[in-house]
Amino acid sequence: MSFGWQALPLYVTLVSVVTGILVFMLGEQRQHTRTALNLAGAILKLVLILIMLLAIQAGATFEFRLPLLPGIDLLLHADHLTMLFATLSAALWLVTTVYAIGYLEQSPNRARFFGFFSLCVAATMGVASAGNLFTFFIFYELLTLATWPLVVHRGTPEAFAAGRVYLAYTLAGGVLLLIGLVWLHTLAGGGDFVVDGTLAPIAAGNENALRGIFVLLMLGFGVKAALLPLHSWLPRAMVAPAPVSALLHAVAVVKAGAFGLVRLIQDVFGFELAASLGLTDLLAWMAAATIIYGSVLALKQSDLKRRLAYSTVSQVSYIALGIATGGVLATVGGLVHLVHQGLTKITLFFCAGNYAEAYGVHSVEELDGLGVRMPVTSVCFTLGALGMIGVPPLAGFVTKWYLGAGAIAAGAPWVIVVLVASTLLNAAYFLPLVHRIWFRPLPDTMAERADGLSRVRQIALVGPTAFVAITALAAGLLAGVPGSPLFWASRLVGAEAP
Amino acid sequence: MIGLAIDSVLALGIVWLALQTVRSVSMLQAVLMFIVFGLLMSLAWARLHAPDLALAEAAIGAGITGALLLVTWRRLQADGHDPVDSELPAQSKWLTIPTACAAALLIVIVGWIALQLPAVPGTAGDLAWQRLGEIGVSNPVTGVLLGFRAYDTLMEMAVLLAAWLGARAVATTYRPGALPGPVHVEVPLVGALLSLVVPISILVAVYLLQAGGSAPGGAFQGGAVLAAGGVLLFLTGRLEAAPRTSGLERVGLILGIAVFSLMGLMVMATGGHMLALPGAWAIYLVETALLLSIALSLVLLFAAAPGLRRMS
Amino acid sequence: MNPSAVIYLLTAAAVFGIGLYGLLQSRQILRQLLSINLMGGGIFLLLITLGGGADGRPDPVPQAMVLTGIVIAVSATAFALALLLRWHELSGSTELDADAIADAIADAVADAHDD
Amino acid sequence: MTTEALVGLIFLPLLGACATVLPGRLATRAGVLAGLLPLPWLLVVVTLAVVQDPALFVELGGFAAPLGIRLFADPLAVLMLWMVAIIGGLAAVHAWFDFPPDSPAGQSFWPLWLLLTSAMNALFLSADLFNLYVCLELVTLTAIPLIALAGSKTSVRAAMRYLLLALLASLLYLLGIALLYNATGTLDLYLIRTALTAAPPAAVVTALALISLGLLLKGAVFPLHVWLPQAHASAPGPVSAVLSALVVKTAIYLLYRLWLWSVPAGTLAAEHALMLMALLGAGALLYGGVLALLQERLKLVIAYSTVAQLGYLLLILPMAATAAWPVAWQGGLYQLLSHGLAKAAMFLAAANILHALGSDRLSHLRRLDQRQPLSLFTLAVAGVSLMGLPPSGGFLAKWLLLEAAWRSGQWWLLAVLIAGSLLAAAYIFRILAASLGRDDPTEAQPVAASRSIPVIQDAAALLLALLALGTGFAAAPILQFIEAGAPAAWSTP
Repeated sequence: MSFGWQALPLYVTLVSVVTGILVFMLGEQRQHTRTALNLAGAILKLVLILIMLLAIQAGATFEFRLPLLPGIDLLLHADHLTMLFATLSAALWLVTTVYAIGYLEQSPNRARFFGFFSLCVAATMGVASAGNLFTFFIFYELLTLATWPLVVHRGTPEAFAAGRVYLAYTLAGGVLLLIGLVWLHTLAGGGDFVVDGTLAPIAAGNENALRGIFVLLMLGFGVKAALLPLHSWLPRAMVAPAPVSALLHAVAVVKAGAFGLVRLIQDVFGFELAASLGLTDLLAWMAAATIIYGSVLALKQSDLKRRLAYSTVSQVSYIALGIATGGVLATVGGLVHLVHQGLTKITLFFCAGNYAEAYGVHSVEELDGLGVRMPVTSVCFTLGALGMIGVPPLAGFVTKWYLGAGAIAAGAPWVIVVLVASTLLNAAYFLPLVHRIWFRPLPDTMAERADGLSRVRQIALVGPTAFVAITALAAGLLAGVPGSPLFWASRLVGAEAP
Repeated sequence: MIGLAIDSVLALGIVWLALQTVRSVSMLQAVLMFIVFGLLMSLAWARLHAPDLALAEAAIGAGITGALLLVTWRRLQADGHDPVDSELPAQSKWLTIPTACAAALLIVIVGWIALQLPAVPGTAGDLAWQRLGEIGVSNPVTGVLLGFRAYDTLMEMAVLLAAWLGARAVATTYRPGALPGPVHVEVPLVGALLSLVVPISILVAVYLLQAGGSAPGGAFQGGAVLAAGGVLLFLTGRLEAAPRTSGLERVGLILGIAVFSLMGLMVMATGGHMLALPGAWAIYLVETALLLSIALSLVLLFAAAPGLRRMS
Repeated sequence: MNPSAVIYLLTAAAVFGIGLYGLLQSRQILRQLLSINLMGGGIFLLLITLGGGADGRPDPVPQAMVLTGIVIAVSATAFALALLLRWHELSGSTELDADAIADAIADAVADAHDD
Repeated sequence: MTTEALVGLIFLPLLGACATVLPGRLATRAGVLAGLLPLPWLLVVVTLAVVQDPALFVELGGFAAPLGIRLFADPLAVLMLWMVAIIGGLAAVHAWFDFPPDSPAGQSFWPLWLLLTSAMNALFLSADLFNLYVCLELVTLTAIPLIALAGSKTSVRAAMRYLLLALLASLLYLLGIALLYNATGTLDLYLIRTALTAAPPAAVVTALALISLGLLLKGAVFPLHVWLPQAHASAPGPVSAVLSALVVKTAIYLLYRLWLWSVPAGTLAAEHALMLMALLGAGALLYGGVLALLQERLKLVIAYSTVAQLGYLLLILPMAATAAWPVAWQGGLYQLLSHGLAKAAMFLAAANILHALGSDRLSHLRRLDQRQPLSLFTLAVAGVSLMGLPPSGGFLAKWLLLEAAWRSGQWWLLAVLIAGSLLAAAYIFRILAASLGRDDPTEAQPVAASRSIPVIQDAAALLLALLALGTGFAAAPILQFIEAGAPAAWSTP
């Protein structure tokens, strides 16, 4: 146990915890202090992560280990996967904080909101830097705890109903995970995350036990990753305020689940072992089914946020699909989608929030002609939608390209069919929205209404929206440039995969 | 043969009285039956070669408990009604008799087996007889209570203190000043009787205390007898309830525990064993303190008042 | 085997059983306390009988235990009677109602209104 | 030093209680401080001694067992003593404000509190079955008046019911002791083990059954729990905390001592008895959990949660006959510890809420995050431990229990453990959801503003909750300490 420089992942996590606790202690009234504190926390965290990035480039390693039980440690470390997820969440936290400050202006219970918001990010950080499954589980469950108050934040009966569903799913998932973990622990002890896993030596004779463990863990992670049929909490959780939706969908919750699947295949079982047990095929099929199913359901939604939610259900499974397909290209595709989907989807949710705040727009029909009224938001929305569809050269295209190429390389051409079908469906539920925004006339009722957003809020809301949209755009356009998400994902696989 | 006959009659009497205690419709009758039950039990103790218990049962089991039950009954039926059992639902009545019979049968069977066992060698009781000399008293029961198992006796004093504290706490919670009314009826000759009985009870108590070392008796029996004197004074109005516990009473209540523990701690501090009383003098000293605390606690519990004072 | 011991054994068992019956069948707190004291008496009797009381060389340890038990019984009874008086004062009743759950809910509602 | 420290743990609170009875304004304060403050220091001495020698005996009066009474300290006893010192201590801090030593209420409260502390310490240290009977009675006769101190009709009723059942339980225990003494000639918990093998099985089995029945009744083990919820819910806050965290555990502790120390391993159909108790524990876990979910008052939810959580402590028993026993034992004791801390925190927080809002009905808790933020935070943190979510002591306990159930192949235990945790999550989140609710716009008036309560009372509750959380990180040394004194697993025949 060392509390020095080595323990930086711990401190990065604690920054958000401390921010959260201080925000709770400040109370409701001290708005400016709270804003300053939130921003300071977010910036400090981002800076620390950038320092870690540079240090890792220079060959430094980070590790914090605390024995919890005999043979079980709390282990926080920083490998390349950690950094990919951590950087994404830290950056998006900062942006979302700015957005949330604007979004929640004048609304009640902001101290509570920002407090749990910070704890939620702390849990995400812990998930990112967890060095073994036990630690991962701790932060994964903390994430459940920290997000529940955000889901029920509005305090309406619908919010509490959604909260109940959310808890029922996530706690049940937690139970599956826990059982899987106990099983794994009794079989193999509490091994750390290591590339290609630690289970290969004990696989002989334990195949069915390992399959059972994998399925339990996969389902446990699948709940948060909204894998079919464990997804239905996600659309309901849309009752939460927009920044929460954005964070839940783009960064924290669904990504934690997807990230868990990545860790499970790459660092616990190892792709070879998982594939030889037939487990990757299982995951790939589940992911494929989710992709298609989510897209079809998204098509049917008339509520904008619910349409986006089903889109998330669909899109997050690209990550699982990429990992489960295996091979360098598909893995890169899956990992880079972790970032691409995050950036793109947060853009779309910010836009949806802006529409709702400015004109009370919630359903798809109400988008008619808003492009004139809210040009910046609408441009961002369009970029996000096209990115999701995978129009070249946007981020979504990069993902799909790699996934497709990887599928062929890995001998799984059926994946291409899924990708094409999904792309068509994506287009089918996103393009009509873009069409409505730009090419339908503004209804008369709308034309008479004054601008819905105050000047300050315009900056606080539209600014972050534009920022994430541009970042998403850049991630796609500049995918070949060193430092891009694709660059990192490739390095990750190239440097560490065999 | 005569002994067996006495035992049989005694046993039948005890069982009959126990039945009456639970079966009497009148609660007053039940309480009275219980008191007589206690007296017969005390005879049974005598027959079972347990004279210490006979004294304790008569003084405490029948005497003080009986007085407490009677005075409570009196206070409960302030509206003139003897509390009577209301009818139980038939269902639970069905279960009670078999349960009770099964319990009794169980005890008979186990007891029967136990009685037929050969004596276990080296029991705590055998050792107590053998090592009685180390304590400095010749009554083995006193030896166990103040010597070998002195710790039990000390904790038992704590139980008595707790009972008084608990009774005071529930009686006076948030209603300071509410005191039970006098329950006595002044009858001619009571004064003369009292002037005889009270000194006698003190004498008996002192006798029991000092006899406890070698003969039946001891602090508990003596304390109960002394308490009986106090109860009489209260019943006849010589003492009345006071709204506060006086300083002297407070000291008296804890005297037994305090002297006993401090003596034990002192022995330990001077290199001995905790609670190993250094000789007979120490036993008598501790017993005197215990006696005073027991008597005072019991009288105060009887009076159901925080304290007592002379009738003004 | 000493016949007196058998007699007292049977007595002890009977008294315990009668006490248990009284405790279970009565709803009067006072009677329940009497019954508990009866049960205690039965146990004390058993302890002394098994401790060789009928044989002339009694074991002093059970005697000391019973003496302690008698004092504890009177203490517990005294406190229970004080509590009973308090209960009577608060509720006007000398029994714990069979339908205590319904009552407890009523109490809870009343408390909430008091507040 | 060790002997003095052990004796001091019992006698300091006892003499402190005496001092609080004495006249004089300072006597009560002095008695409380002298009776409680030194306990942790004495415990440090005892703990260090037990680390050296995990089975410490002290012969009182210098008489060896079976003649005399021994005190016995091992890791289990020390763990319980620490709980008394910490939970009892923090609850006393909380009580200092509701029962100021100078007030009439304080005059009633503190002597009983100190006697209760002394009685629990004595109970956890005693090695003598009859002495344990006296200790049990002392615990009962101090705990029950403390419940009645709340003064309400409900509390007096609950106290009366508790008293009658506790007296019955004591008698069953005493009857068992009488039989055991007759069969073995000894009352020493640790000497009796060898004597029991030679004794007639019928008498011993009956005795063990009677003692266990009495203890199950005192320990409010399902279905003998009926007295507990009202008693724990209607008592004053600090009393509720100590009742749920410590007092009911005394009976469970004695069950452990009896079955795992006194009964020779694997004899006397003990496996069946342990399995039966585990089934009762499972029943408690499920029944208590469901009932907790149905309650409308915060303190009743917490009290039913105690009924449920006690179940875990019995669930470990059948694993004594399996290879998973060391893990099960650690899990059981960790549950004992973390539940005690979390439950005491919740009861103190509930008391604060009751004080501040004048009600603890769940429907009155809305907007609690603004009215009593610290209390809500305490409830949430303690709740996390209670549900067994990480990071908390409760989580580690449940992890160990799950691992033990898995290793021993007792799949039904696994299912019960999971169901218990999910039920706990359901009733805890129900409280939290009620606390975050908004004012109902259809209701005529919004909920009343809260009265302020001393910050120390909030802090005492919070500290306990944080300790429950903290045990989630301090398991390694504690488990190592516990391991040294674990009762040996039964070698399976």
